Amino acid sequence: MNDTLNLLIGLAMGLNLLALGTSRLPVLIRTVAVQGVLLGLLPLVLEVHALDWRLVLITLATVAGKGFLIPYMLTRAMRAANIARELEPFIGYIPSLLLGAGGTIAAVALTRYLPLLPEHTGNLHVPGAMALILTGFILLIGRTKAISQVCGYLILENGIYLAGLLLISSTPILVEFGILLDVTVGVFVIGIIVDRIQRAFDSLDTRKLTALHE
Amino acid sequence: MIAATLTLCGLGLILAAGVARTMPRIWLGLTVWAALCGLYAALTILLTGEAWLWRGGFALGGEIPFLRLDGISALFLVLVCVVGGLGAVYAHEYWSEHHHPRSAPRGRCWWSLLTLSMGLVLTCANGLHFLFAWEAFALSAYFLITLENDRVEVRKAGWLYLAASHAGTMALFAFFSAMAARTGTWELGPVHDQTVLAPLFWLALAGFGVKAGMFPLHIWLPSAHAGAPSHVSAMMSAVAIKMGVYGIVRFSGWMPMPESAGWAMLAIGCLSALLGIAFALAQSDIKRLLAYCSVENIGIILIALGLSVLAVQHERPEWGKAALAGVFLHVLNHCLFKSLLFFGAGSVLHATGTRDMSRLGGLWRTMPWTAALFAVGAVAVSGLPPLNGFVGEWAIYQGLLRAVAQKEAAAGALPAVIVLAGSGALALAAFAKAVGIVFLGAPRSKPAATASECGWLMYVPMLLLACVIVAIGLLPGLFFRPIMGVVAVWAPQWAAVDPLLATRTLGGVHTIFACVLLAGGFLIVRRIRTTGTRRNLTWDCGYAAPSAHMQYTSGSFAGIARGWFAWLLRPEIMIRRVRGHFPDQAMVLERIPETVLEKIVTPSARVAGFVADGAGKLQHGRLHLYILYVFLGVTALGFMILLGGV
Amino acid sequence: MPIYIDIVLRLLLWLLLAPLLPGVINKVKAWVAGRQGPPVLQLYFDLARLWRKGVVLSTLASPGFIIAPAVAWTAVVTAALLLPLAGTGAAFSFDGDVLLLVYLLALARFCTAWGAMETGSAFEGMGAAREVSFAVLAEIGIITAVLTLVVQSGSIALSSMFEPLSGPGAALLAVGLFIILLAENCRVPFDDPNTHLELTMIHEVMVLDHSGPPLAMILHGAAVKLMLFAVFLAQAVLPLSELPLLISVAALAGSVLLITVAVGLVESLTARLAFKRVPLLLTIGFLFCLFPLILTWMGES
Amino acid sequence: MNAYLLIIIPLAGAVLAALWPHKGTRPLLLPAVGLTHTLLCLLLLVKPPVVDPAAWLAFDPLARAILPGVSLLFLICAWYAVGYLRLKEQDNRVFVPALLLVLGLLSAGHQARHLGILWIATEAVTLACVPLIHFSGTPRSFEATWKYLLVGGTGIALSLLGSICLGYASLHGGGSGDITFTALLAHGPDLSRAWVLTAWVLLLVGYGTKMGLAPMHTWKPDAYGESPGIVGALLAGGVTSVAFMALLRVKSVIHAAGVGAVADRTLLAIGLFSTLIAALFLLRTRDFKRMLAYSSVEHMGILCIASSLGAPGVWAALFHVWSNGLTKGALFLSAGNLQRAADSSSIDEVRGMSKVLPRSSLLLVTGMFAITACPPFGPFFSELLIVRTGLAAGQGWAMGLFLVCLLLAFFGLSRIVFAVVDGSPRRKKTNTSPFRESAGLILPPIFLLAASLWLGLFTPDLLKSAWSAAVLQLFPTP
Repeated sequence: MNDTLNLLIGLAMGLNLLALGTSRLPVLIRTVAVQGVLLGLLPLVLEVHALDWRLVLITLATVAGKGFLIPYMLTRAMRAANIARELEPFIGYIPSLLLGAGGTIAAVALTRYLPLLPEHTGNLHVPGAMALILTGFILLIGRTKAISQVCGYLILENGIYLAGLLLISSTPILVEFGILLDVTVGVFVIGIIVDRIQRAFDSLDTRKLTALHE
Repeated sequence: MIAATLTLCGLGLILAAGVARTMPRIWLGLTVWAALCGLYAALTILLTGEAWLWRGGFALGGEIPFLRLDGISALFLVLVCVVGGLGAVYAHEYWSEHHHPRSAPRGRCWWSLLTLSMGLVLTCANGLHFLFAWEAFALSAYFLITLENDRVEVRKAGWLYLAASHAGTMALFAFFSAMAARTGTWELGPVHDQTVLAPLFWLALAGFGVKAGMFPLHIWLPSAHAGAPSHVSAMMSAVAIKMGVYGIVRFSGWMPMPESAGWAMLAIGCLSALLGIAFALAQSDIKRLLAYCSVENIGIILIALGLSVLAVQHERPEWGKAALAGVFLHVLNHCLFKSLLFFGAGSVLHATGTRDMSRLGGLWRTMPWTAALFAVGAVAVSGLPPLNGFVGEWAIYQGLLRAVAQKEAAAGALPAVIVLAGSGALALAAFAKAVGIVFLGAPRSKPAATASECGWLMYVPMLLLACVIVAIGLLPGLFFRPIMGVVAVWAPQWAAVDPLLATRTLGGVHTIFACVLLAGGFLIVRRIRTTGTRRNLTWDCGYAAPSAHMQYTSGSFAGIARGWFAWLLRPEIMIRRVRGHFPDQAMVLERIPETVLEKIVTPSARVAGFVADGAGKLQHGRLHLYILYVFLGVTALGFMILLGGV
Repeated sequence: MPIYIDIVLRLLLWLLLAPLLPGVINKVKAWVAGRQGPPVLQLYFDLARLWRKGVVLSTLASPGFIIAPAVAWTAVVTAALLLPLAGTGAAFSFDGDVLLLVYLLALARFCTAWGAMETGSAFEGMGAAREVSFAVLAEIGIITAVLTLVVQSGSIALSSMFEPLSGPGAALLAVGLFIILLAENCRVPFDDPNTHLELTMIHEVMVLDHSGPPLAMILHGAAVKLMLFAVFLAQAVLPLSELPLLISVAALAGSVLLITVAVGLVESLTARLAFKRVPLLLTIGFLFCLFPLILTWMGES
Repeated sequence: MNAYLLIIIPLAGAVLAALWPHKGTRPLLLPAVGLTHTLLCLLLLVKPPVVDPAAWLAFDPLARAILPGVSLLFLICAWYAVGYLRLKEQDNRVFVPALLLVLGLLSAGHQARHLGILWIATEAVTLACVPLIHFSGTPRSFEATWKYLLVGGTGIALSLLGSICLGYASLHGGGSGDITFTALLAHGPDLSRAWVLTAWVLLLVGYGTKMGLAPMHTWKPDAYGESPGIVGALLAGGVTSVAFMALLRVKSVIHAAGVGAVADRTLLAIGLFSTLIAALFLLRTRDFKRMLAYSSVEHMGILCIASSLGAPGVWAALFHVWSNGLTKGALFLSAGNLQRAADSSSIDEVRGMSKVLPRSSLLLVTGMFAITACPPFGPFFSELLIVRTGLAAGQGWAMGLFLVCLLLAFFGLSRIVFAVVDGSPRRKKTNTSPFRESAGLILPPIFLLAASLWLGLFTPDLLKSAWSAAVLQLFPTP
């Protein structure tokens, strides 16, 4: 049982709802950034008794990557494509919110089936992770602007990162770094492609990207 | 000795395939030489009656090659060699470099490969290698059928053949792997004791039945046989479909049979025989007619085979052996007269450029050789004495009648006899029509009037075939001895029993008949010499100006019988009637669809197409739904595990 | 008696007696019509004359036009030789000879059709088409009758096959075979041997263009065929084989004569059937042969 | 050490290629590196090194069973690439290094014995493929890349989640959190079932996305259709095999945890589903490169079906990885030739290629027959072995459905291939320069087909033993 931890996770889950509800891309991006920072701080809270340099490193990397680097790139892309709103999404905002809320509840309910280690019992790790992942999926599926989809992907990654914290005490640093690196590079590449698409189609509306089909 | 000749045969064919593109003459020589070697080996086996086995010292695809040439395979090998050789000679003129510069070289190459692969199908006694040979055979046949692949209908026919054949192959995949899984080895041989294998026979029947062209599975056969070059049609119709028969015969001899197998084969046989010949009678394309007639003959063979299987279950060698002898003899006979007929049709096509009977007629004047030889083939295929066709059917009838006389297998035998009689009469009608419309009367079109006889390379093969046909007719006893040897291979437990087929007497009667015929013919010809003849217009009930268009056409000739089978044939007839006092030209167009294909298979294929279209809509190009699929994948698998109960 | 003498005697018997039958039929018809009618031996005179006459060939006809009648005639005569005559047995007899008989008749049919197609005449093509088509039904009927006999006797050789059935079976079979006899020999109600010119002809129209010796062979062959069917019918239904030799032969002759008269009567009392009805009547004939088959099967087993 | 060499050499090659000044000669690095890599692989194949069970990266039996085949495929593709890039005017400063990068990461992925490393390698391969796919730089290719990236990314994210779950499951049995497969196998029985099953679902979907199993296959036709032939060959023969390898390794853990039956059931289900879906798509598609993609989906399904049939099935699956990889490679390369000659890949526009490019057409037809299990090529043997194993395992109905799917797939493939090859060619647009079948573009596919043939007819005992060893590693207690 760790209240600060649960508080942070709870905040992150609240941000989900904001992300689901908003139609303005800047808000969406900022939400994701804040969520990234929050989660980035978690390790410190988690392992507060055994604070060592590697934790600090990871924290810094995460916060830098998720909190500043990626949002900056996305904002740039958004500006380049000069779009500020997600119009006619595939799944509307109210339904998204409902889905998200329902998903979160279902997540909490489902986690009862998954046995937790003593040190994690009572923590919101697993429900939080599930909620984030669900939110990510809803955004990926429900939005049509490339940027919103990238944000959805980021929230998905956040959820996985949260789940990954279950292992933070046991997995070696190298792996953590590798994973972090991959995620960052991955998002970089996505950013680049978004940029290219923006140039090729001078729009970031993925509904235009349906030339390839049967 | 056998090993040597067979090796020579194989080498000859491989070499032939090698030189086929560049040196037609050498190719011809090699192919004929190989055919002779193979024939020698096969005949030796048939006459001595002992099998030839050979095991390789190396592994091919993880299995030791195992070749077996016993009576049954030797008999079929005879077919392969005969048509393989004669067809090569025939093709040398029929599909010559000069007429078909692009496809002739390919054709020669595939011909050698086809012959080779069929030989391998017959000799391979290892399931894996059998499948090799089987596929090689199917593919080379495909490439032969599509020699003229610039023509759309040929491509269509070829693809249909390929698809059907592959469907059969899939059944054989299942069959052989199941055998291997149950017996633990790929090697093939008698497995009567393992009754658990019995159900597998249905797979074999389906798989081989497609190739054999038994009734519901024959859909590929007409178009493929009609569209292919005639020497290929001959090979397909006379030999290739016999590979399917070989498979069925082989495994019905080796495997424990399901209870109902015999009945099923009888039923399918009756169906094929009757409906096949009904379709044949209705055709106006001479090669399609011949193709459907093959369906009928396969039916006859299946009837007899089914009866033999029943005989095994009843332990009744006295009729089983008669029927079985009929099976093998009819396999041989059908090969002979069907290749003869296709060669004949080929030279007609060669001379007139059309296969449509209603544009032919009166060809005997310009093509006497072809006409006479085709007539021999027609008499033989209608199962009329004194030719070989009758001898074979006679043996089959005896099997059936004896079963009836002993009041056994009645439910099968009685209808089978009646069906045989009916299909025999229909076959007579069909071939009376074919000969009458194509070769007799007055030419119905200009090409028919100005046709010219084919060269000796084309009619000598026909002549040889005709000689064998007559020989079997007049000396059945001579040919029955080896056939009985083959029967003994299929059912060794019957070796002791003598079915007492009165073949010698039959041969005697045939000979007497032939002599009387010659005498009578001579007599009447001399008589007419003395009395003198006058030539005049056909009297035609006094009509002054008979013209070629007043003749009966193939459609009208078949009209009555086609009416009886209209429920199946569903002829599509388009008529422009005569109107007014000075009517412009009237016409009747009729088309006989391949009912099973166009009324059953195509619609179901369309349904499959709809399903595929539906599936295709899933690939709509909208990314967020693709991601939804991923999500659904997770949920579905999750549910599967939850419901799986762990 | 050595075999060849036997054969020659039978041959003479068939060849010489056969032409009587059409004569008898015509006589009967004449009597019924109250005419005097042609002499019974008329066909003999016709044959003789035709044999002396020259031949007129269609310009389209091939040599086959002359050969075909010869083949047909030979086939019919050979078939006749296979048929046992009451107690005296047959010239040759072996298992399955009955099939040879049936198929020899088929061969004859093929040749007649061939001859018809030679001339390229619309009429004769029509006749050939009808002949071969209706023959399908007739042949099914014959084979069914044969099956009945096989079941009855348990033998598949003609010489030992004729063990007539009892009562109803025999009657049914007799009717069936008689119908087939009429059809196969182109008598009324299937066909009318007196005219050649009507569009409803079947057999007669096929021989329009024949003349001279070939025509003679056709006519004689037809007579032999008629007699063949009569003999077959008689032996199939009457218990002749039990009787002593001479009586049985006499009985056979008598019954053949009777059948011929019956044909004559039918011919003079009934009109020719509407063409469309022909298959129907043939099917009825087939059924008449089928019932006894079923009867015997049930009765025996 | 050698294990690391297999990874380092290509990576070094990649760096070198990136720095290489001259466009014309840069492609030559590909065969050079490929050759060294292949030789090294063969060396290791013949003399398998002793594997330290705790190692994170090692040339263990499983890697030994597959990696040489991938390396061979890469070598031949590299050979083809030389001739291919010579005809291209685009700059290859990114393309060549990316190819080498892919090779290095593939080697890493095949040799990874650690859950995390495995994931890292796979993800890295995914990213390294991106520049390859949009090499042609058309809008269509960007669309394909975008879809590849997001669908693949989602999948890979799920597999990360799965790995985490598996790791967490290992913590339950008092595990130290050591997530090398050796350790996981070691205390398999103590793993927490619930977490293991969750992990299995997520990993199956995640790595299944990389393999291209239906319904996660959607990126495949786009990516294969828009990328050059070589890339298609490498994706279909190499990248998918890494994902399949990952599934095998995970599956062994699941078995050790005692829920193998469930895993097999799911594998069989998703395998059959993929085969069926692919067959249906094949009946419909009108583009011969997308056709290859669907055929690849079908064969991934076959791999799943096979590996759900227990140890002998896995053996057959390893066999099929080889035969499918080589044959599919030949198909992709020859199809690439046709596509460039006709500058289209739709059967509505491409006809009568047998008159334009006789050799490539012949290769395409032969390859088509080879991939549809016509003897005596490799796939025939592997698929027949699968059917036999399935029937022996009593999966009669599954095998029946499987054969039906094969049949439908054959209909589709033969329909398209013959439509492309037969008939009379269309007028070519004048501006395109006539395409020559140079030896460099014809020999590689011939070589691949020959390899597939040889694999089928004379499967070397060395490979057989390698596969058996791999099966033994996966199922220590048969």
